[in-house]
Amino acid sequence: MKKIEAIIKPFKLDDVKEALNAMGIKGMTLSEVKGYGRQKGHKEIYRGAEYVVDFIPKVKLELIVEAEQVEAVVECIRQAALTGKIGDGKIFVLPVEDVIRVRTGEKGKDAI
Amino acid sequence: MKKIEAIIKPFKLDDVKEALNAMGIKGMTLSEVKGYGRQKGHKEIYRGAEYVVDFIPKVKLELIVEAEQVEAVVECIRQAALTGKIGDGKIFVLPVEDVIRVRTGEKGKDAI
Amino acid sequence: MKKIEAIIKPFKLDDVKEALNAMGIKGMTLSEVKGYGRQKGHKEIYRGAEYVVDFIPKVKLELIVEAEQVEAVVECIRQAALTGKIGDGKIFVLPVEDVIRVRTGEKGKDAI
Amino acid sequence: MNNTGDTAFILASAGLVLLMTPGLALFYGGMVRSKNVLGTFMQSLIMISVISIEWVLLGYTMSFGPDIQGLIGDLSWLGLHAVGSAPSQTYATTIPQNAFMIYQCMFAIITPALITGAFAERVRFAPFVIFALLWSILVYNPVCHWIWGSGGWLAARGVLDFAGGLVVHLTSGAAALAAVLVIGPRRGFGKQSFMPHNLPMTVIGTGLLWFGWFGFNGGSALAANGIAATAFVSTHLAGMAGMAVWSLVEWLHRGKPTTLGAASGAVAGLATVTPAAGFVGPMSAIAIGIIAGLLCYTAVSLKSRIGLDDSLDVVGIHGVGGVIGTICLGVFACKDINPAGADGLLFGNPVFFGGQIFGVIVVGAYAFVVSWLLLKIINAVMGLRVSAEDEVTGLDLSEHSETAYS
Amino acid sequence: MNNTGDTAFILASAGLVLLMTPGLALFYGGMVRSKNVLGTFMQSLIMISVISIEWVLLGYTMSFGPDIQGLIGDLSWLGLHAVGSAPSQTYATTIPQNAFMIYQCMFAIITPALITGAFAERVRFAPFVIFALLWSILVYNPVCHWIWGSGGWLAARGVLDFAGGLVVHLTSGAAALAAVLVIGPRRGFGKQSFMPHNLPMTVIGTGLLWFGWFGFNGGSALAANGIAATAFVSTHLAGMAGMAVWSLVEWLHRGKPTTLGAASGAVAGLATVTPAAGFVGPMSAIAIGIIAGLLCYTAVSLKSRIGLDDSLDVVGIHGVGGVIGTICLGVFACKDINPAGADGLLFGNPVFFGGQIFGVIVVGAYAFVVSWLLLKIINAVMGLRVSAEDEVTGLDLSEHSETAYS
Amino acid sequence: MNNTGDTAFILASAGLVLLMTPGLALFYGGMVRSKNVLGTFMQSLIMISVISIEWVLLGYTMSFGPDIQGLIGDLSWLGLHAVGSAPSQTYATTIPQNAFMIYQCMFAIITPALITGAFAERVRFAPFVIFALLWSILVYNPVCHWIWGSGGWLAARGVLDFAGGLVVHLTSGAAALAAVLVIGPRRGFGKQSFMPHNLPMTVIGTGLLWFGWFGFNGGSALAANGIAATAFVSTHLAGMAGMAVWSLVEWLHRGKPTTLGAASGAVAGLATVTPAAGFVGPMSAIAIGIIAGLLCYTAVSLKSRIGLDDSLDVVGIHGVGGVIGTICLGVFACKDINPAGADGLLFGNPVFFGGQIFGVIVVGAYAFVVSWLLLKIINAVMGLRVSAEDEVTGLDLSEHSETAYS
Ligand SMILES: Nc1ncnc2c1ncn2[C@@H]1O[C@H](COP(=O)(O)OP(=O)(O)O)[C@@H](O)[C@H]1O
Ligand SMILES: Nc1ncnc2c1ncn2[C@@H]1O[C@H](COP(=O)(O)OP(=O)(O)O)[C@@H](O)[C@H]1O
Ligand SMILES: Nc1ncnc2c1ncn2[C@@H]1O[C@H](COP(=O)(O)OP(=O)(O)O)[C@@H](O)[C@H]1O
Repeated sequence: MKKIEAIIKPFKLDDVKEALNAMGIKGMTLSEVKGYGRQKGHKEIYRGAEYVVDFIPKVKLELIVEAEQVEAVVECIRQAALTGKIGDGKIFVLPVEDVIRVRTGEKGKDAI
Repeated sequence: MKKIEAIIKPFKLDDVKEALNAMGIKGMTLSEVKGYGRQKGHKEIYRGAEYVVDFIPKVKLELIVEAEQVEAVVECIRQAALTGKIGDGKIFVLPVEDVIRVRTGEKGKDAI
Repeated sequence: MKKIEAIIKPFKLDDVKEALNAMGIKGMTLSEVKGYGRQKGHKEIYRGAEYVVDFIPKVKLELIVEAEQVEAVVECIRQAALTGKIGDGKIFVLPVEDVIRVRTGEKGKDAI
Repeated sequence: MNNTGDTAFILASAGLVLLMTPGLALFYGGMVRSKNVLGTFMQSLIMISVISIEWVLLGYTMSFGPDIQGLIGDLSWLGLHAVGSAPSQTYATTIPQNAFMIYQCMFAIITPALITGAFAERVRFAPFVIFALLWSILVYNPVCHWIWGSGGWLAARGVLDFAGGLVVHLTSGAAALAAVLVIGPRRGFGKQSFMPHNLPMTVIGTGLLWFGWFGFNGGSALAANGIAATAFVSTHLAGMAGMAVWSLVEWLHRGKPTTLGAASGAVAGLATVTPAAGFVGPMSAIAIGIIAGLLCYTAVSLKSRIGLDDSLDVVGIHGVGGVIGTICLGVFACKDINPAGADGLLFGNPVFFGGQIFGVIVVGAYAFVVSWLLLKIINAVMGLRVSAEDEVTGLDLSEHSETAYS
Repeated sequence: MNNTGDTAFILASAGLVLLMTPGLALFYGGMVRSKNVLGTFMQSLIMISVISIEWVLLGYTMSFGPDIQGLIGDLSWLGLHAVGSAPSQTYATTIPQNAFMIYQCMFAIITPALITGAFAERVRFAPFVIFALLWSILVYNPVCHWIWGSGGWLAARGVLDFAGGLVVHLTSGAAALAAVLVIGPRRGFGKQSFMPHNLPMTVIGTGLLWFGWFGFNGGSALAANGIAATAFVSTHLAGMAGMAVWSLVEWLHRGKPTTLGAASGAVAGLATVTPAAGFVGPMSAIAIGIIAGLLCYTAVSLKSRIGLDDSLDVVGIHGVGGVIGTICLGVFACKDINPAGADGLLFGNPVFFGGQIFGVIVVGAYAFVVSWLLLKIINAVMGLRVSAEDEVTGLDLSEHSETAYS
Repeated sequence: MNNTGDTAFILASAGLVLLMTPGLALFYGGMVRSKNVLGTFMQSLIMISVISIEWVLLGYTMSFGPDIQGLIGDLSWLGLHAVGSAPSQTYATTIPQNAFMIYQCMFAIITPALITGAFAERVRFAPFVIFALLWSILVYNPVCHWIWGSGGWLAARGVLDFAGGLVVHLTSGAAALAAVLVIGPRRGFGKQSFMPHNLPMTVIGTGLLWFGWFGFNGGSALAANGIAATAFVSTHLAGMAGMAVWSLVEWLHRGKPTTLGAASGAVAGLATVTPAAGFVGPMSAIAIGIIAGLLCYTAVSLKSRIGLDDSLDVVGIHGVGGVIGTICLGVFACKDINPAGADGLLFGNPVFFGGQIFGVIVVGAYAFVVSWLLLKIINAVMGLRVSAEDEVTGLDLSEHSETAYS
């Protein structure tokens, strides 16, 4: 099993969620994060002075999937999250050693 | 060392924290996340129209523990977080290569 | 490639960010988390009663870096986040199997 | 001669009506997404500047200046010429004329602000300001003169509007409908759901609106007398009835009474009783509140069906409220309550009832057509909508370079 | 004959007292957890509908209608029959009677809303509404008549209550105590700590409450005269003294003065001076505020000891405040300040002092017993508490299908 | 004899001015970081206690008591001795003297609260309270007597200040400048940016301030007459003009009009017209608002250059506003508007104009010097600033052991 972490633009969340559902991915966890990278931050004005806020709101998706699904899921997220503009985000793939479902105690694949 | 990520129901946090303390786990990091899975989302009403909000508030616990503790910690969390209802959550175990304590620079076990 | 997760004191964020920039690290993701550990929580008063809030606000930095950079980056973060007081935080190093840039589909090093 | 009690009452009322504009900003601001809350605020707040300046220079004399053919006031009071602290001979003769002038100014301010709920989260600031200014001159001032100006032609035909069912709520509601048609829905409308980002903010706004409405309707008696008390009572009773009914209907229809429903019903009841407040008895006011709750809830529910994105339900609440309130006045008005008023259908006077319906048609049609043309022209000239990207980013950053919360 | 100044003053005061109900919603709402803020709001807001309708139909005549045996008003003013804009011969004879009626209505609204703080975060909406309605009929209206109704038996025995120490604060405080006993603590009470989710919201509420209290106490003079000014001054001074003392005591006791402490002390001072406001001089008002700060802080601190979950301290602040305020009036009242009042213990009149204590006992006992029975019955019939699961989910979602912030 | 209309008006105005203090707390609180919002609130709220007690015991008689050499009031009204509900022979002769006393109390409360914006996010609570108390006694009371006390020497020299340009805004602005110099900037000033944590909160505060300002300026007529109406109108027009101009200038200068800019401009306009409100006509009021928007925007922009951390721009808005407002009064004052006033430069009276400038210099210098000395002494004795660590933690936790949001 692998853990996929995807950092995407917030307004793309619904599309990504739908795309994942379409391919049968029914579980994920997400959190609001701030991103820093190539994408330039936005200007803010405060009483006639200008400031640049360079941490940009992003959404982080975390999903555990079976090894063989990784390719497909990554591509699915990429397609759905794509705008082609700087700041579209990144997808990371990490190894997972075990997964346990709290409710049943099931482990591994069955727990996903 | 391993990283344990547990996604649990928010109101179970106190129980889990106490259970972990009881077994001598003194360090952890948590964050508010939103979960999506088997558990059905809740209905919201907005000016006479109904919407289903399918991202459910969850709490994510992250703890680094020594390899030999993993079993025990996972079970401890599972017991404390258990309600038996859908949505109780998941526990993931990930490999960790190194841990550093900022304050002292200690590495590995000593840094936990 | 490795994933570095650093849990630091919020007011140190700017210093850490600058230090990382200085060494050419241009990408990172951060989130607000709550920490629990050796550092004692703060006292709060509510209508003449006292409570101890033992989850302390922290900032979690996540960066993907190339294997050879890990040492340097970890040290850089440690220096910048250091106050010498309890609660300075921890740095974790995790293995990463792959990284994909959403915008271009680039993989591995090029995607960072 | 100025009467101290009346003067105190109208100045206090003017303050209350001014407070309704920030109140409205909060009421609306709580319902939008957090990326648009400041942009939504600004569309209401800036009316205080834009319309006040228009009012003192031009609007007051257009609305209340010496009558021309029943259509409009002449320009003899341009820039408040001759409008001082001596009482007017025509209006509110027991208080300083400048008190009357500023009290009326507050009505002119909030009316275009009401419209903004219809096109929330997607309109550029600059063209909106221009629209509001022209709309106030071309729609608000004339209609105000027709009904409240001495010699106004609708007033002459016996049309009554105590505190603004036609002048304020129907004009803004009709403009809102035009705006929805011209501007179109928000990106993702129908697909996504746009949930309120801060309902407590909306509740604070509702509280301030209700409080202010006592000045809006009570003050419209233009003196601290029995009529003011009657209007105050009607206002409260219709508001509470609207809140009760909307909550109840939603409870039956959807299984739960909601906070936003209670707030919406209250505003529906308060808006609907506005034209009738000083002309009807307490039981009639309750009836009006009940009707308001029922019909506005229905209107708002239907809206989603026909796929119009009247984002914060200006048509469904203020438009519908203005119409049914004015017609209800034609039914429930009673001379025993206010001799200066009229008897309605219930008291055997179909003529007055007909006149009210006539008023609704004339004002509704006029406001809709002029608003529609104005919006079309401005849209053609400078474009009303923000870019797709800016709409995604939100008005706060794209139009005002600010973030509400950090 | 209606006096314009008095009419303006009472209408403004009625508006201010209405504003206190959303103010209270904010004061309470800020102290609960974010999952219960809307449910907490709704329990206050819906009172505006439920009690207003009850008041105009039944409550006003029960409270102020022609007296029967000193116990209750008869039904001759049912549905506001004969209550118009002419002044009453009995009450507030210089203003329209409907102004007096609506002013009193606002008191009837906020009183049951005060109770809700005691059982915050755990009660179902439907049974609460039924309780509030019956409570208003069986507790508020009679007590109101006994003390403020012409011919009321407690008034006849010389018991004084300027603006509601007994009628508003003690009745709600006693009901709150009954509710705490009948309903029991929140899940996890004692184990978890329930910290306020939004103290700025509580501060906004405090500001609106203080502002509204000027109408609550000042307006109770029922005319814009010297007594109104005296009541206004007492109100402000007791509020500021309560705030000072609570902050100070907390500072000494816990090491820091808190914002919530300042707000709580202010409300304690304002509530406590309510029965005395128009009958005492400024230095007495300060003394009352100091006593309020000391005793309410003590009461609230003790509460936690005896393990009662009076969640937002209604007993400790309004109950205790109502009791000590009424008794303090028995001490500090002075005919030089208000000839229509009485002389208190300090001015050599133990009889009046005794009467005040008698009033406290009678009203406290009556309100507690009837409230307790009502709650027991309603609990048996339909269950007052939400399910364990709903309590965990929070009232906003479980009772109203809404989320406050998103 | 008490006039009911005037009494109603002044009591309502007193309530409005009290409301400005929580309004200010919100206005300031929204601009600080979330870890300091409660600390910022407390610095304003506690003034209600500290200054009210000072005022009734000492301040009122120092300010308005029988004059000594034009410099100060004697102590014959100590502890409100002989200040009852009978009208004063000297001040506001148509209302109860205690109404006048409490109305003036509200001014004394908000003035030191205004200063707190200058040293937001870094000052300890205890030394601040001591500073505010002494400042009120040594700065506010004397200056108040010089200008508003009968026999005050500046008044005798013909200096006019309708509602507090000198007494309120310049004294607090000058004190703010002293505080910035003595206390120094926040940690990280210049390096970090300190963005407002909650702009909607600031907007709510602005709405309440505007609303309250009608009582602040309108009520300063001390009767519900034509002058009150004139002051009310001037207040509104200057506020709206200030808002318009600030927004516009920011739009041109920075590319966007901001919500905070609109709010700041409104407050600038309202503060600047304060000394002139009852003495000038509507077009002059608009001119004053425009000047206010331009100069305050400039002042605030320059500030950042010279690296002074006047955190929430008290100097730039209230200080500058008080100065230019008082001078503008010297230009625009007109006896046709208010016979009790004067003619300004525009109406051919350079003497009066000179007198106003003299007033500005005297009051500005006096307030600055005394404030500077007071701060230096208190700082030496007990230290004004929180520790570096506490500043990082934030005032809410370090000074009040509370968290605003959870
Ligand atoms: N090295 C990194 N480690 C962790 N997160 C990163 C890294 N680089 C970028 N990110 C995340 O990806 C987001 C998008 O990256 P950015 O460089 O702005 O655009 P793009 O991915 O299109 O090149 C950033 O906002 C940040 O959240
Ligand atoms: N494949 C997954 N990857 C990441 N998180 C998941 C995954 N499946 C479930 N989760 C998380 O676990 C939570 C509970 O899962 P759910 O399927 O709702 O109930 P249960 O775990 O009892 O079957 C979800 O809300 C989500 O946060
Ligand atoms: N075993 C752990 N797993 C995950 N996070 C931890 C662990 N121990 C500590 N932390 C995080 O590191 C932060 C600092 O740790 P703490 O023990 O308080 O101080 P120090 O790191 O200086 O010993 C904690 O607040 C928590 O967020």
